[in-house]
Amino acid sequence: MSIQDELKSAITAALPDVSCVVGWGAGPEPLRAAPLFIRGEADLEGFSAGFLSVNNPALYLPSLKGSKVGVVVKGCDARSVGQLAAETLIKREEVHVIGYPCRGVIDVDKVAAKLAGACETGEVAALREDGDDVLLNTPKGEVRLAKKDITADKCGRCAFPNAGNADVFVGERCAPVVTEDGYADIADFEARGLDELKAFWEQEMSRCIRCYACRNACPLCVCRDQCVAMSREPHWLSQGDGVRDKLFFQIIHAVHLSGRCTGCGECERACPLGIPVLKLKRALSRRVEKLFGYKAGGGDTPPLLTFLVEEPTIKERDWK
Amino acid sequence: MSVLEGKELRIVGFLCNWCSYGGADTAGVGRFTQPTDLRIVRVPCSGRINPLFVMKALIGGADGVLVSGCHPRDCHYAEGNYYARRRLEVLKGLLPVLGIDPRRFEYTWVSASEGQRWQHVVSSFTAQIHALGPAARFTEAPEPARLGA
Amino acid sequence: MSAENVKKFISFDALPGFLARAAEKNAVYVPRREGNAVVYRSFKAGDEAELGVRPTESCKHVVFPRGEELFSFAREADKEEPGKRRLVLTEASEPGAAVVFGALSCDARGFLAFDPVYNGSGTGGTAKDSYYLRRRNRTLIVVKACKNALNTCFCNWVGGGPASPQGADVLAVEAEQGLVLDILSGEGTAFTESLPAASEAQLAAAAAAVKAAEDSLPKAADVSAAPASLAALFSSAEFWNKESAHCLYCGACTYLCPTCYCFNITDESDGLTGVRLRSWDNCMSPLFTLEASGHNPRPNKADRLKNRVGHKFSYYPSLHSGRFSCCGCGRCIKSCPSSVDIRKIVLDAVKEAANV
Amino acid sequence: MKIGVFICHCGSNIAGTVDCAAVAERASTYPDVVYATDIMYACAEPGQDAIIAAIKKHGLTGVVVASCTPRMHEPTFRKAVERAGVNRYMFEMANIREHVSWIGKDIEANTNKAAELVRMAAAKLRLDRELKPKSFPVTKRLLVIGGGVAGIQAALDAADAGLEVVMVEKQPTIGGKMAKLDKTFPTVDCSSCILGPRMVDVAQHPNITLYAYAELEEVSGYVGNFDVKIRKKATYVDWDKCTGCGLCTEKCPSKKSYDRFNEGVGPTTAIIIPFPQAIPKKASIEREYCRQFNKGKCGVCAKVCPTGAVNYEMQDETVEVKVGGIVAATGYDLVDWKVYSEYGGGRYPDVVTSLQYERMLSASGPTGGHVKRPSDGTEPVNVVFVQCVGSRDPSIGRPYCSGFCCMYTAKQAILTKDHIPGSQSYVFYMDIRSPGKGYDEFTRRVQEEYGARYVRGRVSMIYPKGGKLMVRGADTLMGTQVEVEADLVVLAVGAEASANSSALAEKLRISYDGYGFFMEGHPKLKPVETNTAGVFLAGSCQGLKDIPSSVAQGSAAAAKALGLLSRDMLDSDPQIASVSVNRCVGCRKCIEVCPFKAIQEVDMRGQPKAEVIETVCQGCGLCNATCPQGAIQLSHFTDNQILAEVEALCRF
Repeated sequence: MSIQDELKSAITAALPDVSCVVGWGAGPEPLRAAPLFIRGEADLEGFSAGFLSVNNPALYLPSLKGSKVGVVVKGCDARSVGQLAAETLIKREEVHVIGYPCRGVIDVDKVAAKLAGACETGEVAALREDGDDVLLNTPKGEVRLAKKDITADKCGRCAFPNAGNADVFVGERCAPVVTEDGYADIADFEARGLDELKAFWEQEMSRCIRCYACRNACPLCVCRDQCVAMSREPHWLSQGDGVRDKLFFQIIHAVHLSGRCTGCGECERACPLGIPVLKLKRALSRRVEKLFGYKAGGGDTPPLLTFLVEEPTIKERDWK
Repeated sequence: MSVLEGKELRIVGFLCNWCSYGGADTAGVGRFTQPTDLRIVRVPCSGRINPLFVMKALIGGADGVLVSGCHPRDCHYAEGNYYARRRLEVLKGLLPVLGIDPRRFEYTWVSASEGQRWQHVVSSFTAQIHALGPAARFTEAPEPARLGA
Repeated sequence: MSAENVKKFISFDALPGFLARAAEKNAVYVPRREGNAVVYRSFKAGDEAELGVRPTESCKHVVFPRGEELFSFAREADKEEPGKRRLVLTEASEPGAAVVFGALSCDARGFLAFDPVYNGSGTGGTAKDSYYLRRRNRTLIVVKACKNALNTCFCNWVGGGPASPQGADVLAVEAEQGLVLDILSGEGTAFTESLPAASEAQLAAAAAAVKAAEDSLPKAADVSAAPASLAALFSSAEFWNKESAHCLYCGACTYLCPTCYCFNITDESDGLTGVRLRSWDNCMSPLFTLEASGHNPRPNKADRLKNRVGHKFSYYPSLHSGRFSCCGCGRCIKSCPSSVDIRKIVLDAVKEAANV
Repeated sequence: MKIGVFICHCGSNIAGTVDCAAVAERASTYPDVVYATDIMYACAEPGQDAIIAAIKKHGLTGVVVASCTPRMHEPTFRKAVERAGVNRYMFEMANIREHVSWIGKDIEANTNKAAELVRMAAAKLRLDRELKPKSFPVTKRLLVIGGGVAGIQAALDAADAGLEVVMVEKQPTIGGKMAKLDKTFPTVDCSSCILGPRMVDVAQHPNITLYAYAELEEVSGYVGNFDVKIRKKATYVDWDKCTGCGLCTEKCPSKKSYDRFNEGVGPTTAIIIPFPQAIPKKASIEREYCRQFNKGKCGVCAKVCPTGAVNYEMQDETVEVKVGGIVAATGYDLVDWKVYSEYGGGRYPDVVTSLQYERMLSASGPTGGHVKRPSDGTEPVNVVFVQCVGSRDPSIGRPYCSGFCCMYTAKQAILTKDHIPGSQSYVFYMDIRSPGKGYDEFTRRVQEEYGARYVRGRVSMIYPKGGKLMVRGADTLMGTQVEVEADLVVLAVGAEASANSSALAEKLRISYDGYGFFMEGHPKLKPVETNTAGVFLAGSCQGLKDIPSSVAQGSAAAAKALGLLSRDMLDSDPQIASVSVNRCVGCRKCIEVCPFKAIQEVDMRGQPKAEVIETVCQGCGLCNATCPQGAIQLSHFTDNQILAEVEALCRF
């Protein structure tokens, strides 16, 4: 049986006990899938998991709290499920987790870069997977691209490709791409220097339209309707279009996620203007990992909700 | 409000009421001379300090931010400073990636009896900020100057 | 064809110089590539306009800024009577003239959905939004016709097309290493005065390009039943829950939409001075209909998505002579992080209503 | 809102380096400020009256006073505005004295800084809301930690006034250091004759429950309602059965135990009653010396005990008590003088501490009141007293004066002469510190009547020579080196905060200084209060003091506690957290971090929500900083208020 079929059987098996299973189905264009809510076997028809399964279905779990639901997850999605459960934002026993080995997902922006000059991604009429490659039907003819060249950055540093906490796991577990996330990207980014980074964020954030897709795509942003980004009480942000306020929202998001972010990258993927907002969160994750050895998603208490009387890793300045 | 041109830089302090604010009082009672730049926001406990207050000050134009609370084990509220320590220590990781010099933010512990320590902390932090000079302000222009232009 | 309607031509080589000259007089906005996005930026000499890849955002912010200062205010103390405060209001400075060069046809048509709301025609002339109108009247739009359709395009469903002249001052069609410019307004005439007339060959190439673009669009679906269908499904929670299940109710769709015109007004003040700010609002936001009591008549995303689709394809047309408040640009589909497809919702609604 | 601003000159304390009129003028332009003036002494009666008059005249709804630290006069001004009908929380202070005028002399900078601090205060005040305290019931019971003379005084005063008192003493007997003293200065009257009856009063008082040989394990709760856990250490003797007959101590074969009460002057048994007047007069086994525990066999005490009270299986026991207030009276310990190798570092048996000497002088002590050299039991002739051993010595981190050593040394010199008429005392001193009623006269008497020879200078070395001790030091008045041949050397060892005082402070959530002494609420105005409501201080735990001062503080602490616990209900501080139920998403993060368990989850129409237990919340604001959406806000220190202060400074 193919993984797809095995997953379908696993979903079918789960359906009687759950109100729905969240997975992926056909999207509005060939390069994009859409989250799929499977409520009955009829919905299974469009189901597919694989290279296009970019959305993190854990996003929907807190809003489905209160009834048992199923969810098909990639390794990174499973980390989100783990973190939500660790924070009691979902009840783990209310979620039936179906895992499968994930070998990476597409980054449409990378496809766009590959196709630049030839056509836009929106002109791709069909996508077909062929082993390690994909074949794209474009107005300029068929284009073959290696998957590794168009796979999301997060997949290149994936240490958890197999949902570790799955109730049902389908297929052969695959080897992690790396064993440790070295945060080399953040080190390189920081190496650009303070002046350049400040200018970088001014430039990037000036594109922000304050749509909050970053926030709403984040599975761990559970304040949602009550987010301080729009509230007046407390009044952290003006509603203006200035770079400072827009950047400050990203700071809020990053600080609220410090010690919680699993690095699923949905914030950055969701941004319609392509602002690399994950960088801020990764900078904090790197620090949290260094200080507390904590990788979000493993199920332990988030490090900022607890403490040690003696912090062996915190070297305080002695002001001598 | 603008700083005293040429003399001062904008330095914001967040101090817990019980220890560090008291320590600053003790320093005052002892007439321990200090630089004039620092403006103190009094909060009940260092645990009250949302790291975002620090960021708000830095993004809003502060040249330096200093947080001070009770020494670990001596929090008036038993545990507030333990949480503060973790949160503020983590926050330091965010500054460089934003293009803010991490030396513009420090946190420390000063007890109500440590007037002299407070004088020392304020003097050295202020000197540190003056050595860094005024912080570059984040623009409010809708279209910032382009990179590489 | 009258003399004024002579089509002009500008080669791509001459374009930067032409735009630079225009930018000396007006603010000129052109699509520019930034990172993975294409956004409208004010043109500066030496810039390269991105006229190939379609802009990620619409150009509506040129006329309808994301955050517009309406006026500023200050409370000034009286020297004689220190306890007294004088409230001093200062109107925001008048915007200058602006040119959008390289807008999509859909973007220009988007303003046609704004106009009846803000110019008073939709209300019998009683409510005119001077802040909108003063920018609208001073903004010249040069549309660059699309060469082909994207997967997400459906302008032909709602009365548009890749080279629709509606709402444009100038319509530019790519031909022969340049642009053939169809002048559609007096302002457009003035703007293109310095340019030579297009040659017959250029005109023929342009016409062929328009034909090819139009042919690249799949046949339009019939959405004439949408207004009634959506009205019929107003109370169908099941339908809207299903359609909105994967929606994550951010504002990307509405903020990228050329026709979404809703705004919020806030005072941003430090107590002494401040500004009254008009900023974009969007009906997908939970705050959009939140009442002061805490009650929200649209408490969940299904209600809000219903409003967004219903407004565009039912309520708005019922108020504004049948025109959909949608220009079919497809940005809401293309940029939706969770792949919500408004076309599917409208068609599902038509189908569902027919079954009811 | 109508804000009035008052800039206090504090005489010249502020006005000397701040242009107060200029600050007032700038303040008059601030948001909502309708009245601003400078004022000579805001806290004095005319100043308060002026504030009240201005409130009435200008219809002020909020007041900013820029003066000294709010830790000093915030309550004063709050009362003042309340007298004028303004809610006491519609008030803010700008600290322009301790934080401005006293720390710099640059008038331009100070004036500008003062004006900005006023701006911050006004910005915060604009967002203040009227707050009303809630009442909660009080547990009318007082915990006294430490059974020395200060604790005894506090306990008796409180108990006599009708309050229930729980006393916890870590030793098997109360009495503290005073019980070890033979006589007291300057009257040279018998220490145990003064203290003994007071100890008995403690034992017999119907309102006092005594837990001796017990320690404070944990304190939770808050003023009026502390929950205290006391650990009763195992004594291996059932005190309900023990009659204090002392038979066990006579028969105990383990006779070489360290005698804690007698400071190791002579050995004692493993099962002990510390001294004849001990309260409670009960036996306890010092496990480390007991053969039953060390060798697994003996059992003599159990066999001889007529009531069968000995129980080798006894375990520590925890008692939980609810109290309304706490007096800490944990006293002091002696500095470890053995760091001074020049004094032998403990190698010379005839170098003793003042407290050991006190035990030798005591008729109930191990030597029966006979002064004998520990080395050979002979009576000394030349006795040398060395003062300031471990006091006024920055090199060992004890730069302070212990305060009472000059006086007790004089007393011991007098007693030496009384005990051994043929003796000669020498006293090496740095300065004689003898302020106090009859004190200086006392130090004169010891020299003039008792012939003690006072040498002003430090001792540089003590070394043995032929059964004697050579004491070498400087006589700075004569400018010469002196060397005295001593039979016995008594070190006036300085005192320090008692061991583990910092750990206790942490349990009580009170502050302590760098030496471990507990911090009083205010050095002048709150000498026995702490910054933690309901916790008071008595005796040397707050700073070293002699008996009269300790007793006075004990009474003062009792008076403060009585004042607090005389009320049936207390007003809670309304500066506490509250939850906006609309905005709470029930994520439980606040519940997780609250140090006081003051937040609980409640169900609101099927939705989990946080709820603050108002009387338990202490107002730290940790929850506020934790809640990502700011649904829980600390009144008077809300996000918006702190943001307003920040933005008053950082908005350009």
